[in-house]
Amino acid sequence: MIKNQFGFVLFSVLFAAINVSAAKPSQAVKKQTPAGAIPPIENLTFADMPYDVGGTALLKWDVRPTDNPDVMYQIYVSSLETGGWIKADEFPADTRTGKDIELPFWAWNASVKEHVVKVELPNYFGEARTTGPVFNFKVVTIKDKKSFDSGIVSGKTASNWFRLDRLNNLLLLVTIITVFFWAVSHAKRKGLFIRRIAGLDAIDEALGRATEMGKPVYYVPGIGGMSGISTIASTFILGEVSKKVAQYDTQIKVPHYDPIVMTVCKEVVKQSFLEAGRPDSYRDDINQFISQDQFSYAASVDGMISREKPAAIFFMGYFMAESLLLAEVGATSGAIQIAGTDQESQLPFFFTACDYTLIGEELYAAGAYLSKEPMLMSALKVQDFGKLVVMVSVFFGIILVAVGARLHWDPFVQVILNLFGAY
Amino acid sequence: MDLLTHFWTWLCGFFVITPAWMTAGAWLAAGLTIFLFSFLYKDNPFFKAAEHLYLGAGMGWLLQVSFYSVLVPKVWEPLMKHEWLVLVPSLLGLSLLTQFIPKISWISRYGFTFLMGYGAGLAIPVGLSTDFISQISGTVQPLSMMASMTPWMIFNAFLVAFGVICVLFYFFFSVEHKGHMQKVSNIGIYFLMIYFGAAFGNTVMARFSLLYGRFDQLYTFSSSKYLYATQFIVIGMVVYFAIHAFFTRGGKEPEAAR
Amino acid sequence: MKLIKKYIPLAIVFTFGVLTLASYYVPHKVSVDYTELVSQWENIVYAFAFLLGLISLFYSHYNKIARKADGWGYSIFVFVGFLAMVIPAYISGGKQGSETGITLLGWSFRYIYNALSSTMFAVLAFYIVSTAYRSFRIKSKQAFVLFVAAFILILGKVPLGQIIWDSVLGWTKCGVSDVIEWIMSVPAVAGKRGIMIGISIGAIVTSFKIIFGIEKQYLGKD
Amino acid sequence: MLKEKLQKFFKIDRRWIFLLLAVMLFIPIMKPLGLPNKTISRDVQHSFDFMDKVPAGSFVLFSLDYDPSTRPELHPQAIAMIRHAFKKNLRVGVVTYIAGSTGLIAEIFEKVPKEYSKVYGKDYVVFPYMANPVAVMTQMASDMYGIYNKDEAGADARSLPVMQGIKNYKDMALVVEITGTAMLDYWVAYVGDKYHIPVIGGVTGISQPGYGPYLQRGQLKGLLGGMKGAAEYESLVKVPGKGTSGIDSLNLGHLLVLALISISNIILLIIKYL
Repeated sequence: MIKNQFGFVLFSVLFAAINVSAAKPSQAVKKQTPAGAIPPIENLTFADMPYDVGGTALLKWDVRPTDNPDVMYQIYVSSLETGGWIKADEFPADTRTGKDIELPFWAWNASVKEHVVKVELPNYFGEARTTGPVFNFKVVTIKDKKSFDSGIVSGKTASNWFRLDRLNNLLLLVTIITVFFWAVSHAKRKGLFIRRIAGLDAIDEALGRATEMGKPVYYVPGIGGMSGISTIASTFILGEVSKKVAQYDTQIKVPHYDPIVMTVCKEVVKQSFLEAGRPDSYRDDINQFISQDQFSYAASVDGMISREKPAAIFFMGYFMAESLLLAEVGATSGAIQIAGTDQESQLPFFFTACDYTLIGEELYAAGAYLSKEPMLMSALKVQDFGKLVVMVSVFFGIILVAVGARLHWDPFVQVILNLFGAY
Repeated sequence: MDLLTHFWTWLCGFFVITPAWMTAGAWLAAGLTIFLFSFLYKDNPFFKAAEHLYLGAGMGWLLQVSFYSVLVPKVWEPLMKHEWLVLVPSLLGLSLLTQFIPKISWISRYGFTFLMGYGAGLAIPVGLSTDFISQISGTVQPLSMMASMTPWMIFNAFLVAFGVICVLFYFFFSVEHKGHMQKVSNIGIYFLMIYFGAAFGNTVMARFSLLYGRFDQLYTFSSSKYLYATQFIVIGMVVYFAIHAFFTRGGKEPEAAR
Repeated sequence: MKLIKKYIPLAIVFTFGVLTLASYYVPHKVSVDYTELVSQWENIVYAFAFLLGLISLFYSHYNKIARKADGWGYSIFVFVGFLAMVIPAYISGGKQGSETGITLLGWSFRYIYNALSSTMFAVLAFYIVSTAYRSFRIKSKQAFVLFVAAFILILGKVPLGQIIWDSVLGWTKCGVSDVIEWIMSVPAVAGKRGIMIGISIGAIVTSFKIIFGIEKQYLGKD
Repeated sequence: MLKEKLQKFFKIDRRWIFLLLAVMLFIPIMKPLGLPNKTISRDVQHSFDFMDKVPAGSFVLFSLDYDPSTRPELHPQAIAMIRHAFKKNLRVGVVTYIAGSTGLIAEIFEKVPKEYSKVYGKDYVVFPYMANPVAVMTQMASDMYGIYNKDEAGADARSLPVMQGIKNYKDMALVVEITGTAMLDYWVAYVGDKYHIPVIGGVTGISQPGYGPYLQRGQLKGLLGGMKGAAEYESLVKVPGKGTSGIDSLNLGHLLVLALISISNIILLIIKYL
């Protein structure tokens, strides 16, 4: 783990170094020109836009001392050997330098000493024929209604194989994978601590009450598909809840939105009843399919809740606007309600309408907390590691950026911002 | 055969939407709207009917959507053009249906695993970039404008960063939240409370607008043009509840509202 | 048998997971084409998955009718509602509007499906009020913070609330819109961001578990 | 004694709350109250001023692209702006790129033209629904009859008096786009910026903040946001309508919520400390 962090730091330092060396002023020779005249465009070059699918060309040329807002640049492109010029762009001469290309420092030299213009060829020649053939480009300078042509440059664009600008993302990914495998391979039966999660302690209370009152328990897994993380977490919790339900000999009902989730949950509940030693109490209609339409699902489950008046309701998984539709009816029918979702927009409603709410990540942790399964516990440790990384980087990031900005170390601030940039 | 085509044209002609259809629609829509609203008073047969109708209509609508916007243009038409590659997802999709036959239900794993693999592969980089890296940079970035910021803005930027750290600490599961730890995670809870309260308050207006829209629709249907649909149905419901209450007066009232 | 029942499915997860993951870092045309193709496939597979739900629904309600279970009469409405959408869809060829106006499908969408779904959505307005009445009671310091944030947001969103604010707190020279703006962009953002970051890490870790076949509960047993 | 009574009130049957809310929201629908509307926001005022300055007899193109789901917010905006156009004796043309809005457009023109004794074909025209908005927008830049050779009723569009002298964007004074979709972005990017025709937008309250940059750079001459925008425009045109009643409803609804949560807290205090 330490090794990895060290590696990351090493990388950042390395990149910073590259940047510093790249940021040195380039040795462009400036020629003196008489006042009023426009010096010719120098060092006009063609380049392929790096790290893209192809079809975008980059034109670069040196910034001239005469570049002010009165002077306009026009970019022309042609697919023919001679003539056939199409105007692709027009802009004031004091804009569009290397700094305006949004790429991080390790992938791009953001120089203000040259103009850099992107030309998106598919806009003029259609998608199909823009990667491969050679295109011609020229830059026209316009001042006081007079125009000056540059020389013609040509080149072809290419489809690239790696998004170097997403390197920070990839490095983070590799770090997390490494930590993940380390944690998984060191998963142990005991010794991993996990803090108390308030909502989960209430499960026993809720189930006990249901048993006393002889009323059913509802478990609503939400409207997520099986590949949703909250739904996966929900099936784990369902496993633990139904185990306890089987032990207490209470009834449980699970209304479903997604048929695939239903088939998975059937297995989960069956298995739990088996583990609790009560396979005889398992019935196939514990899991019911309701509807795959959001609000008709909500209407139907509302109807069921208000008719059967369950003693306890669990809302665990992915919820959208139906969260309050369900939770308020549940509250009115007098059930103890325990909710958990990772949809931050719905949390306020569960929080106000339910007795206990698992907020965001607590839902993921709940499966581990209840089952004490070593694999789940170690995954939880990886998540804690991730949060630690965020806390540390926010803490140091904000201090360094503040200090840097205060002291006007612009390149330094840029380096830090680039490190946390999403491209 | 001739008779059949004749019948079909007649039938289609019947289904051209005329003002009479609109009036019928108004009665239907007003009825269904009021039946669903009646649940707010209490459960009743009309609500149950509307609820079940909705189940069917919702699934019917989705079937129509998946048929005309996926299966026809993306499976049927390519097959007609002999593009056999679409057979792969079709077979994966069909494999899901083996769920109903326990003996061969394992075949459905092929479809499941495809969905799961694709979903997981998609979730990782997107999660990393939008919810992870971008959120860090969103917290750090405001301060890069330090030179042009007022003290108040600087304070805000630090407050956000402080809040994020505290909230993240609240979600930290590996340490017991005791002593100073408890304090930090408590501050995190306060930030969460502000977010919850603000998000709740922010939604109220949108929900009211929706309800206003429904009421406005009902009001439109109450005009003479629609033969007073709303009034008749509302009065009908009130009469039903009155009669129902009268006949069940002796019995126990099941509704336990609070 | 174990190969085709277990290992090949796990290989499918791994393959598609890794390829899709890699396509994020590879800008090449090959990767773009792959993403397009597979997302289209996913669409198609989901369309079939929908049939799974449809059959389940029909099966359970057909059963109710056949067994004459409690309230079986209502189950008939499920089929009525279904046909009320599907037959017009067939007649109109899946189109809601034509040049002359709405089609039969447009009609049943507007007067049945839309009436039902927007009403169900609108019911939320009632529930949001009753929830507010029940839950915004200041029983602790945390509840107080929740209350204040909600109160200001509800007050400041409408003109009348803004007038009230100005007449009571106008002397502070601080408009309610400014306060709302501050709440939404400073403390609320911190709260939301904290939740989001936590969730994203959880999602990433779970996705790894799926791709590497550690998490395979969805396969069912054996 | 008082405490017990208050306790009872605390656990009031929530159906009373529902009834109260329903009444509060329904009253303004039947009769707009015209509760004080604080200020006219800058963007609405700009929209009004711009439309107000268009010389009489000019042609204004309305693109109404919203369906019943966003009707409560956008329909009043459309009605208020069309009223204003009629009041100023402008010629009105209506296009749409959303199938669901045809019925809503018909609803507007059943009622509004009569108030200003405007005649179909002479003062306004409604064109049929078209799919593929961007292609149509581009075509209309050169010759709009290439697409809209017939009006909605199937009559030859070129021969209608209202279309005299109108061939493309150059002949129009203003485009008004009212939508709950991204269509406004299209109008700004593909028409407003490219052919230098002013664009005014009407959008839902939720998407309103996103248009700040367009307004700042003058790519949008004005913007109406949500029910509030409609109410403000109505008060400028001086014809209270659904926007006014809508904002009345929202005002009352919000005050009800505030009153309820305040009351429940006051009761809580009394029970605790008395």
